[in-house]
This record gives sequence, C-alpha cells and structure tokens, in this order.
Amino acid sequence: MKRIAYDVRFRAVLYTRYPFTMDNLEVLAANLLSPVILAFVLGVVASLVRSDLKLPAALYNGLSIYLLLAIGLKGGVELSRTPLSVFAGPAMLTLLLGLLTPVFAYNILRRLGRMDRVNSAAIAAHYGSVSAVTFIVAITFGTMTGREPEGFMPALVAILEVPAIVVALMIAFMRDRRAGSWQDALHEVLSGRSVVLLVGGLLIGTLVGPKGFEPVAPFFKSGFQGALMLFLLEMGIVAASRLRDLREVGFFLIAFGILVPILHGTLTIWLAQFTGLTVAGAAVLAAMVSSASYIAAPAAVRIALPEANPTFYLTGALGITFPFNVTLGIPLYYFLAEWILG
Amino acid sequence: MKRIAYDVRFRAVLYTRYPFTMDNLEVLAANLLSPVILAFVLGVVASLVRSDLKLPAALYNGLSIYLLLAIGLKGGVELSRTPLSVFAGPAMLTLLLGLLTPVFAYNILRRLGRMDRVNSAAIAAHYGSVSAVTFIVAITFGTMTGREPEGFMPALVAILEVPAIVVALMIAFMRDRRAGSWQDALHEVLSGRSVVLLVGGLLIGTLVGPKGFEPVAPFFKSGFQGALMLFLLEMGIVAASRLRDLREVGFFLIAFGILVPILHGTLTIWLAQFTGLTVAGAAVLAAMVSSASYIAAPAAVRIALPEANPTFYLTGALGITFPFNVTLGIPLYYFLAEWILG
Amino acid sequence: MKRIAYDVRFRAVLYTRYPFTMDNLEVLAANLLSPVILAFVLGVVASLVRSDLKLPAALYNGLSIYLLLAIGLKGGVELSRTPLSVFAGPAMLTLLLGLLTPVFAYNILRRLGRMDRVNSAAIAAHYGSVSAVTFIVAITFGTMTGREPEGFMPALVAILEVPAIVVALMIAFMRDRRAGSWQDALHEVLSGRSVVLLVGGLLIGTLVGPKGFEPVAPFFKSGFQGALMLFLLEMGIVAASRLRDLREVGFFLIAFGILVPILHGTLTIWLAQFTGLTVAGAAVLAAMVSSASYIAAPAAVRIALPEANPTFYLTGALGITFPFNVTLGIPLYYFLAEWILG
Amino acid sequence: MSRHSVVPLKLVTIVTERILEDRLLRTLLDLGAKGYTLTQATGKGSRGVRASEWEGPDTKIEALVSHDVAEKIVDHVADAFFEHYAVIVYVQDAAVVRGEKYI
Amino acid sequence: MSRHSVVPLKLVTIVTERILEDRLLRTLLDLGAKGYTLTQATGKGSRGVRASEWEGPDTKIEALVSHDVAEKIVDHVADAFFEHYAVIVYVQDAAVVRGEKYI
Amino acid sequence: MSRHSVVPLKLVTIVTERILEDRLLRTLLDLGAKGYTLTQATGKGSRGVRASEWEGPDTKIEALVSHDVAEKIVDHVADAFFEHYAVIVYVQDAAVVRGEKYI
Ligand SMILES: Nc1ncnc2c1ncn2[C@@H]1O[C@H](COP(=O)(O)O)[C@@H](O)[C@H]1O
Ligand SMILES: Nc1ncnc2c1ncn2[C@@H]1O[C@H](COP(=O)(O)O)[C@@H](O)[C@H]1O
Ligand SMILES: Nc1ncnc2c1ncn2[C@@H]1O[C@H](COP(=O)(O)O)[C@@H](O)[C@H]1O
Ligand code: NA
Ligand code: NA
Ligand code: NA
Repeated sequence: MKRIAYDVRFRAVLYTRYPFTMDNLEVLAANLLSPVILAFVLGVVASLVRSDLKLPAALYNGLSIYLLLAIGLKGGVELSRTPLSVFAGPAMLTLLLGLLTPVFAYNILRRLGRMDRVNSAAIAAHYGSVSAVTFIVAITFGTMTGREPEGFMPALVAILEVPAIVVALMIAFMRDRRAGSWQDALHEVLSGRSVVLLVGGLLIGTLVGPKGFEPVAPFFKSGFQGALMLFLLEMGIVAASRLRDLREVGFFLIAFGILVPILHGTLTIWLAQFTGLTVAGAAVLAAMVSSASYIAAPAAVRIALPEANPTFYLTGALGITFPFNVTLGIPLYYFLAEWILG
Repeated sequence: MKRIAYDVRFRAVLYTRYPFTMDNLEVLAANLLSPVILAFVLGVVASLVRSDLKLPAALYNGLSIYLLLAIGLKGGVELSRTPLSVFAGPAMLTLLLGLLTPVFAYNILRRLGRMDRVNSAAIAAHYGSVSAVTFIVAITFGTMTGREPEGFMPALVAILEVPAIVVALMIAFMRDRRAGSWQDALHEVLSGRSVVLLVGGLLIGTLVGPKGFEPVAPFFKSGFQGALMLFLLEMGIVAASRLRDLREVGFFLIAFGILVPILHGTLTIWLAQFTGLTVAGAAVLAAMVSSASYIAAPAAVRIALPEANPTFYLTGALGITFPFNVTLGIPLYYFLAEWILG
Repeated sequence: MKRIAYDVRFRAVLYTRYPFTMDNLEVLAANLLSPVILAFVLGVVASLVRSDLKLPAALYNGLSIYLLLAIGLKGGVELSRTPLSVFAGPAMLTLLLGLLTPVFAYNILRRLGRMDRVNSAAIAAHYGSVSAVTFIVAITFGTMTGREPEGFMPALVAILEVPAIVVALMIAFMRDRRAGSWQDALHEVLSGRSVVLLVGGLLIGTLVGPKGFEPVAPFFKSGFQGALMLFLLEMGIVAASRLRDLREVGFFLIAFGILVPILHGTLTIWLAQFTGLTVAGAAVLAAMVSSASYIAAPAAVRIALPEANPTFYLTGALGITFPFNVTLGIPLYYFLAEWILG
Repeated sequence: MSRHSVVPLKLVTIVTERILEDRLLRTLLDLGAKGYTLTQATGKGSRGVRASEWEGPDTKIEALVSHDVAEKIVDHVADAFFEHYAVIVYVQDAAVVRGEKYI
Repeated sequence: MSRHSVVPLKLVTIVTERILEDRLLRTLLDLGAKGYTLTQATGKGSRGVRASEWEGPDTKIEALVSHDVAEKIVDHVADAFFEHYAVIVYVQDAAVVRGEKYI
Repeated sequence: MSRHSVVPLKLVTIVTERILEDRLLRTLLDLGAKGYTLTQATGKGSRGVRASEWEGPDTKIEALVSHDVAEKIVDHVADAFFEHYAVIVYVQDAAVVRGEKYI
C-alpha cells in the first residue's frame, strides 16, 4: 500500500479522465493515505478508545494562528505578482458564491428539511462561509498529485469567509425581532482572529513581496505540512466527539452535510470555467465553497442567533461535512474539475 | 574543549576498543558536551538557583506529543522498507526483555532491598518499561559519533513499553486483593498518549512510506534535535526537583537506579548478538531496556497500585536513572556493544 | 512598494552616506516593510479593532524562551571562535554603558522631569538595561540590508542586561530605607529566565562550538525569523494596550522615551569607534543601549521598588521606546554608524 | 476577626461561555462592581455543546460586591442570558479585608 | 434576594490528582449532581509527589448540589480516595439563581 | 453532615500579582497553613497595570485553615502587601471533610 503515493503525480494527470478505474481509486487512496489525513484518523481513533491524547488548548490555538497567518502570507506574496486581470474573475466568482450559497442552503433547510427559520439561517451561515483547514487540505492534495493551484487562492478564502455569514444573519433578522445582537455579531466576525490573520497576512505578504518574505519563508513553508498534521490530529479528536451527536441531528442533516457540499462544489466548478481558473484552482475553490465554517461562523451565530441550537450547526460542519470533504470530497472535486475543465 | 566533537566521528570507531584511553574519555565528553545534554544540565542549574525558568505546561506537553509522534513516524517509514526477517529477531528479543526485566527488578527489590511487595512491583513496572527520551538521546549519540542504528528501532520502543507494566501489575495483583483497578490501569496504559502516538505514528509511517513522508519530513526531522533540547531543558528542571527527595528514598534505591540499568543493558547487549543487530542498534536497545519509564508507567501504577509510594518510583526513574543514562549510561552501552559485538 | 527590499542590500551600503535622499527613505521603508515590523503593526491594529486575536500565554512564553536561548547559543558559538583581543574592547564598552546610562537617565528624570526619586530610579533601571527583542530586530535589519554585525553581539546583551538594574536600584536604596527587598530583587534579576537563558545559551554555545551546534542549528536558525514574527505580533497587541495609558504618563515621559534612546544610541556609536566594532556592530550596540528592558527590569523593580508606578516604566519601555526603536530608531542608528564610522 | 477592617460582602460567581465574557464584564462594572477575578474553566451542565468550545473553555467570573449590587447582577444575568446561553450564577458570603474599597 | 428564584444549595469542592478526574466526574453524576465546573490547579498538601505531576496539574471540581447529594459525594470520596490519593473536599453554602435546575 | 468527620474551617482566598506568589506561599506555611491550592487568574481592580502582566497572569491562592491562622494570614497580607501591590483577601466558611488534618 505504501507504494501508492509513489507515482501518483504522473498517473493523476493521465487517468483521472477515466473514472472508476483502478487508478482513480489509487488517487483517492493517495489522499486517504496522506500523513495529514491519517493524523485526522488517528485523532478519531484516539478519541474513540478514550485516550488521554489531546493537544493542549494553547498549542492548538497557536497552530491555528500559525496556519492562518501562513496561508495569508503566501497568498499575499503571490497576489503581489498576479495581474489584476487574472485575479478579478475568480475574485468576483468567489464573492458571488459567498452571496448565493447561504441562500441555497437556507431554502433547502426550510423547504426540504422543514427546519425552523433560526436554525436554518444559522446552518446556512456555516455552509456559506469557508473552512480554512479544508482549503489547506485541498491545496495539499493538489500539490501531492502534481497539480499546483493558483498561488492567489488564499485571497479567495478571505473573500469567501464573511459575506455568507452576513447574508444568513440578514435573512434571520429580516423575519423577526431577534434576541441576539446584529452589530456585536458583525464585529465578532470582522475582528475575529481568522479574518484578522488572513487579511493581515495577505496585506503583509503583498507589501513585502517574494524578496521580503524570504527570511521568514523557512518557518512558514517547510514547517507547514507538519504543523497541519498536528492540527488535524486534534481536529480528529474534536470531530469524533461531534460524531456522538449524530443521532441527535437526524438523518436529514446528515444527508444535507454530504449532498449540499457536492452541490455547491459542482456549481463552483461549472462556473469556474468562465473565470480562467486552472483545473486545480477550480477544484480548490470547489472545496472551499463546499466546506462549512467552524471558527468564524459559530462565534458570530452564537452571538446573533443565540436561540439556534449549536448541536445542529457544529455537528453538521465538523462531524459530517469536514470529514467528508477531506476524505472523499476533495478527490471528487479534483475529478469533476478535470472532467469539466480538463 | 569545543573542538572535541570535531573528529569524534572518526575516533569513535577506531578507539572505543581500547578502554580508558584518553580518546574514550573524549567520546564520553562528546556526549556530555552535546547541546542536548547541556540543556539538561542548564535545567538542573536553573532549578538549583531557584530561577523562574520553566517551560509552560502546554509547551512541554506539546513537545512530548511532537517527539513521540516523530519517532513513531520515522520508525514506521523505516519499517515499511525493512524485511520481516531482519526485524523479527530484534522484535522478539525486545518482547522477551520486556517480560523478563520486570521480574528481575522485582526480585532484586524484594530480596536484596527487602522492600514490600506493592512498592517492589510498582518500581519494577517502571524499570521494565522504557523512557522514550532516553531512547532518543541514545539515537542522537550514535548519529553524532557516526554510528547510525537501525531505522526500525522506534518500533521496538512501542513493543517494549507495555508488557513490563502488565507483568509487574500482574505480580502485584496475584498476591493480594488490591485497592486499585486492574482494568482501569490497563486501559490507562494502552490508551495513554505515549502508546497511541508511538503506535499511531508507526502505522502512519508504514502506510505512507518514504515518499508520503516527504512533505512532513522537514517539520519532523530538521526540528527534532532542537525540540529535544528544549524538552531536556524542562526535564532538567523536573529532575532537579526530584533530587531533593534523594534522602528520602535511601541508599539502596540510589544504587538500584544505577546498577540495575547497567545489568539490564549488559544483558541486552549480550543477547543482541544472536539477533543480527548492529553495534549501534544493540547499544540503543540496551539504553532502552535499561531506562525507566516516567510517563506511561507512573500513570498506570498510580491507578492500579495507589498505595505504592510515588516518591520511590518517580525519584528512581527520573532523579537517578534518567540522568545516569543520558550522561554516563549511553556512552557505556555503546562501549560495551562495540566490545562485545564490534 | 514591494520591490523596495529588492535592491536594498546594494543601495544601503552605497547611499546611506547621503542623508535625506530618496534612497535613504527607501532603506527606512525596507525596515518598515519587513515582515517582522509589519507583524508588530498587525498586532497593534488587531488590538485597536478589539479583535480576539491573542497568542496564548503559553505560546508567547515559549517563544520568548526559544528566542532568548537561540540568541545565547548563536552568540556562544561565535564567541568560541572570537579571539579575546577582539571581544575585550566591545565588552568593556558595553559594561561601561550599562553603568553610565542609568545614571544619565536618572538625572534627566530628576532634574528635567522633576520626577520623584523612586520613579526616576525605576525608569532608569529600565532604560539602562536592554530589550532582547529590539536587539534581534536590529540584527535582522542589518542582515536584511547586507550589513552583518559581529557574531558575538549576543554576549554583549548578556553583559548589558544586569548592571544597569543594580545601579538604578542602588541609587534608590542609597537615599532612603525602602519597602521592597534588595536581595529578593537581585535574586529575581540574576535568576530570571532572560539571564539564565542568555548566559546558559552562551555557555552551551561556547562549549559545543560550531560542530556541536550543527544538529540543532535548523531548529534555532531557520525558524528564528518566523518565530520572531509571531512574537512581534503579540508584542504589537501588548504595546497597543500600553498606548491607552499615554495620556496618563504625560508629555515629558513621551519625549523622554524618544530622545533619551537617541542620546544613548549616539553616545554608543561615538564611543564604538575606539573599540574596533564594525559599522553594523556599532549600530546594533546602539540599538541595544538605547532600548529599554521590559522583562528583567519590571520584575526586579516591582519587587525592590513596589511604590514606583508601573504605568510609567511599562508605558515608557513598551508603549513608546520599543515602537520607536524598531521602526525609526534602528535605521537611524545604522545611518549614524555609517556616518561616524563608515 | 482581625486587626484590619473586615466587611461582610457578597461573592457573586458566574460560570458561562467564553463568548459572553466581554459583554458580562462591561455590564458588571456598569452595575457597580469595582473589580472582578477571572479563571478559565470547563464544565458540564444541562446544555449540550456550545460555540465556546471553539472559543476556548468556559470562563468563571467572581466579583466581591455589596448586597445590592449582587442583586442587580443576578437579575441582569438571569434576564439577559438564562434563556439561550449556558450560564450558572450563585452568591456566597465573604468577609473581605479592606472591604470598603469594593462597595 | 432578587426577583429571580434563589435556592440555597451546597457547593462541594474537590481538589485532587488529575488522574482521578474521569472517575470522579462519572461518580458525581451517578450520585445525583446535575453538572460541575472544572479548573486547573496546583497545590501543596500533606503528601509529597504524585504521578499527576506528569499528568498535568491537579484538578479542582466544583458542583452545586442539594444537601443530600453533597453528603453522598463527601462520603463516597472519603471512602474511595482518602486513603491513597491526594484529595481535599469541602462544602460551602451558596444561593443559586434558578437553583431548582440543579436539584 | 456525613458519616465522615466534618470540621468547620475558614477558606482564605488571596488574589494577587504572580510576582508575590513565592513569598506569600512561604509565609502561609510559616503562619500555620498546612497546604494551599493555586489557580491562575486574571482580573481587574482599583490599580492599573502591574509588572505581573509580564510575569504571566495573577495567582489565586486558597487555603483552608483554622480561625486563628486565618486571622494571622489576613493581618500579615494586609500589613505587608496592601499598600503597594494589587491584592485582595477574603475569608469564607467551609465544612471540611477530614478537616482535623488542616488545623
Ligand atoms: N450543578 C452544577 N455545579 C457546578 N457547575 C455547574 C453546574 N451545572 C452547570 N455548571 C456550570 O455551568 C455551565 C453552564 O451550565 P448549563 O447552563 O446548565 O449548561 C457548565 O458548563 C458548568 O461549568
Ligand atoms: N489546607 C489546604 N488548603 C487548601 N488546599 C489544600 C490544603 N491542603 C491540601 N490542599 C489541596 O489538596 C491537594 C491534596 O492535598 P493532600 O492530600 O493533603 O496532599 C493539594 O495538592 C492542595 O491542592
Ligand atoms: N471587587 C472585586 N471582586 C473580585 N476580585 C477583585 C475585586 N477587586 C479586585 N479583585 C481582584 O484583585 C486583584 C487586585 O485588585 P486591586 O488591588 O484592587 O488592583 C484584581 O486583579 C482582581 O483579580
Ligand atoms: Na461554504
Ligand atoms: Na526498562
Ligand atoms: Na538601555
């Protein structure tokens, strides 16, 4: 099994066009057998056997700061050498999807799921926004299989993070007078550490450019994958604790947590063909759009919509969609992107 | 003095055969003057001058997770390219020693030390199991003096960790009805973070193989020695606080903490000649077998044998045997291995 | 803008001789646009927008341990190959400045500022001692603009840290009977973690030399700039919270916090010409002497002079002098050094 | 009970989600508390998960206040947060040295 | 004391080795506690070292419970852990808002 | 209240700057305390900044002691630290199981 990753780089390009062949399964295996995903699995297992393994909160926190700043910086450095004409299309598509996907998600939850307004809006905020870790895993998978996405992708993460949360909260607030505070929530999301680090990193990266980035590059580049591995170890532990709530959330939400990402991902790839994105870029954007936020959105929703049930949105984002995306979803988006754009 | 490390690599091979020459002392000095050991000494000194220097608990914890996962991963990667025939002998020897050494230790404590059953079993559990940090320092010393041990050694750490604890607890439980819980203790040791990380790392390393390990290699390899240095700084601080209990544990336990490791180490090297281990491999295995656990064993013993006195087993493992091994023991085992197997 | 750092290395040497030209402004911009300084600015901004961004205390603490140990080690390694004759001059100058600058600062505060004795002595202790982070930023700026200072500079940090605190406390204690404890304070500063790590690192580095340092070099060298960046992010957050006290400290202390560093820096550079220091070495020493301690000094002063107001010395050191030095001060000292010694 | 003035005050303890911390502290001072002490905590109560799991652990707020202020705090917290958030509030007696500072 | 119902309950505090945490918390719920709050602590008592030094610091468990449950907890902890482990238990009065939830 | 001996003691709580921790703990034992429990805390009081901001957060010291020892501790802390340091001290009642150990 260990030889699978070996020639994946070559085969990935060649064979993804022929779905369901042995080789496509190997590409999938290449994802499932990457150290980063296996660390996630180890975290899940550790939690299931009730191990005392647990990253200290301070370390976990520190790793998230490191990862967010690193992707911001690298994105900014790339942005500094990207012509606006190349970036404009993808940026506008991302903004569009950030405005549309929460509306889709809300309506699916209300109409098909017969869920109440507040919980529908709360969940929609999560599925419209983006999970930075899913994004990183998607980038990693591309690099691993020899398909480098555009360097400016992190800038798209920053663009995608906020609008969906605003849209979803607006839907909720338009309908009733709310208990929560709209301004507090907006402040929470705009000044939240993920936005500050991503946007701050982008600005710093753009200002210093490739030359200026050099002295700090070893820290932010060569350590990145390993830090991500430790982070996913803890994510596995946390996600496993969410799995215990699966019964509570019901079948509809489980299906929602798998099918809506596929829907959002497919839509993204289809629209990506009009923006000049590469295959890998489209696949990564699809992974982003299909992912559900579990840092920025929960904080904002908890403040603005306190009566929404956190079990629903956290279990969906973290217990269902995140594991689905990092194991099966991302290879699927690459496959679809190859198929539609390739 | 600083030039000592300089040509050690060459001399080590040449001169260790002639004991007590100036050059052998230089090899010893090369160990004592390595950054890692000096960091340990700095920790001891900091504690003695009552400095406020102290690694934050979260960082210390995080470093231990990093170190354990790193040796697991590297061991797994090596294991993925080791033929079973090469690995079987050392593995079986390790298992055998894991079963025998706690029995030796128990009997020495009971018969020569006239210690009660519970405390004898408690200490035996520690001296039968293994200290991962001693293992790492032994590997480092080999590399530093140009003698690379087998890559699969970390797998032996995983094999050595658990059995001795089980054997020692069985001895204690066979004799009386106990206050502590046997099942809780077994769960504690099997699901304890050191076993989960070592075994998990081994599995991940085996699955991903050398190619798959590449992206995370910078994080786990080039940072390793430095992280170990920080870890030993804190170990020094903790060990020094143990030194204060030396009076309490009595002369017998001090002698035990030095002589039993030498006994276990010598036995290991003598048996290693029947397994095809290299000189460095035998020396590292000797360091492992001679070392006393201070993470997995204390936790299990505290639960299973609560009436055993922690001062005895912690001071022995941490205040006596660990400092002895990392300073004098490891060079001694290399010297003996060279002598017997070289 | 991002191209500024590009050819700075070349221009820096050539143009600093012609002040106030466009090119000198570019050198300044090169400092202001370095990732490390921008991270500081990001921290300030995050604090001003009331972001929840904050390095966990454990991580911040861990980073400070890492940075101090790293500069100690690197300094020690260099010291091991520096002839005493080269080191003696700069060392004696540093000691002299450590004894003189607190006396200057005290008298300025007493006579010009009409401040009471206790607060004057407290502030003098801070401005006589040294800020390790300012030192690191000064080194980084030199390297970035192609001017490598002497490798033994960290040894000078260790020499500069303690004497000023002792002198300032002596001034305070000579005049009245004090509430605080002189011995406790001396112990606090000598056994404080910054002295232990710096001096310990220097000793370890000297003992192991360049060869012995190699295995830990990746950890302590290639990660250094990035770790510094994270550290300055948090420094920015803390400094911004100090800025809120600016009104309280009054105009005199603000002027003091900018002009006294310039005075101390200029004096240093002028004296440096008699010691054989290079331009970069003189500039870095000037940055050190001009900087105000905010780790060792506050701890000692809080114990020895509890009736001194921490708002004064912390706001001065951290809210005024530190930001001034890392942005404008350091380029100024390099410029002055080039002018006087070049 | 000692040479120093000891004033009987109320110790109000609030354990709640981290996300409410800032708002609660501001309110506490508004209602007349002169200070507070914070500790990190985790816990289990009647509710299941909360967003604060991602915001770090719970927060435990302790404030020594007069009887009247204690009452105001209790009423405010109950009105504003009981319905939707994980929160527990209790009041104890405490003899505070130099207690007039905190009234 | 306030517009909201305030119930007099017992605050049971246990400070002990980290290694006992899981077992103690399970027992607490079994004995009738409806919740608890945990804080990290360190400390010094009559015993010397303990394994928990390696397991991280001590743990401080606080539970608001009825008088009866408090008694049961005290008895259980004393019986099961006093002999061999570092543990301290004490009980205080507390007026708990919306206290009926915790009975 | 239980099958086990329960002794009424005083719980003395001190919240203060980290930098005083060592000195305070030594004094506590000198004055007759048999142990203490420490927790990390932060807080806000009448003073502004303190050096301990750099020494890490505040420290919260809790000691179960007899009435007499409590009085001594209160007096000592008030005399030695109130003037210049950020410190708050209060005393509560607590029923301590196996409490004779701590007298
Ligand atoms: N009976 C209890 N005793 C002590 N703390 C409690 C109790 N019940 C709840 N808590 C704390 O209050 C928080 C919120 O409780 P709840 O609102 O019931 O979910 C929990 O996370 C605990 O930290
Ligand atoms: N007198 C005391 N006051 C407060 N806490 C104490 C006291 N004695 C012991 N403790 C706490 O209880 C733990 C166990 O105490 P012991 O069983 O006496 O070793 C200690 O680590 C302290 O955290
Ligand atoms: N009213 C209060 N209630 C609870 N804790 C307080 C109160 N006032 C002050 N404190 C705590 O005591 C510390 C020192 O207070 P002070 O000496 O007033 O600055 C603060 O940092 C808080 O942790
Ligand atoms: Na999304
Ligand atoms: Na052993
Ligand atoms: Na200075």
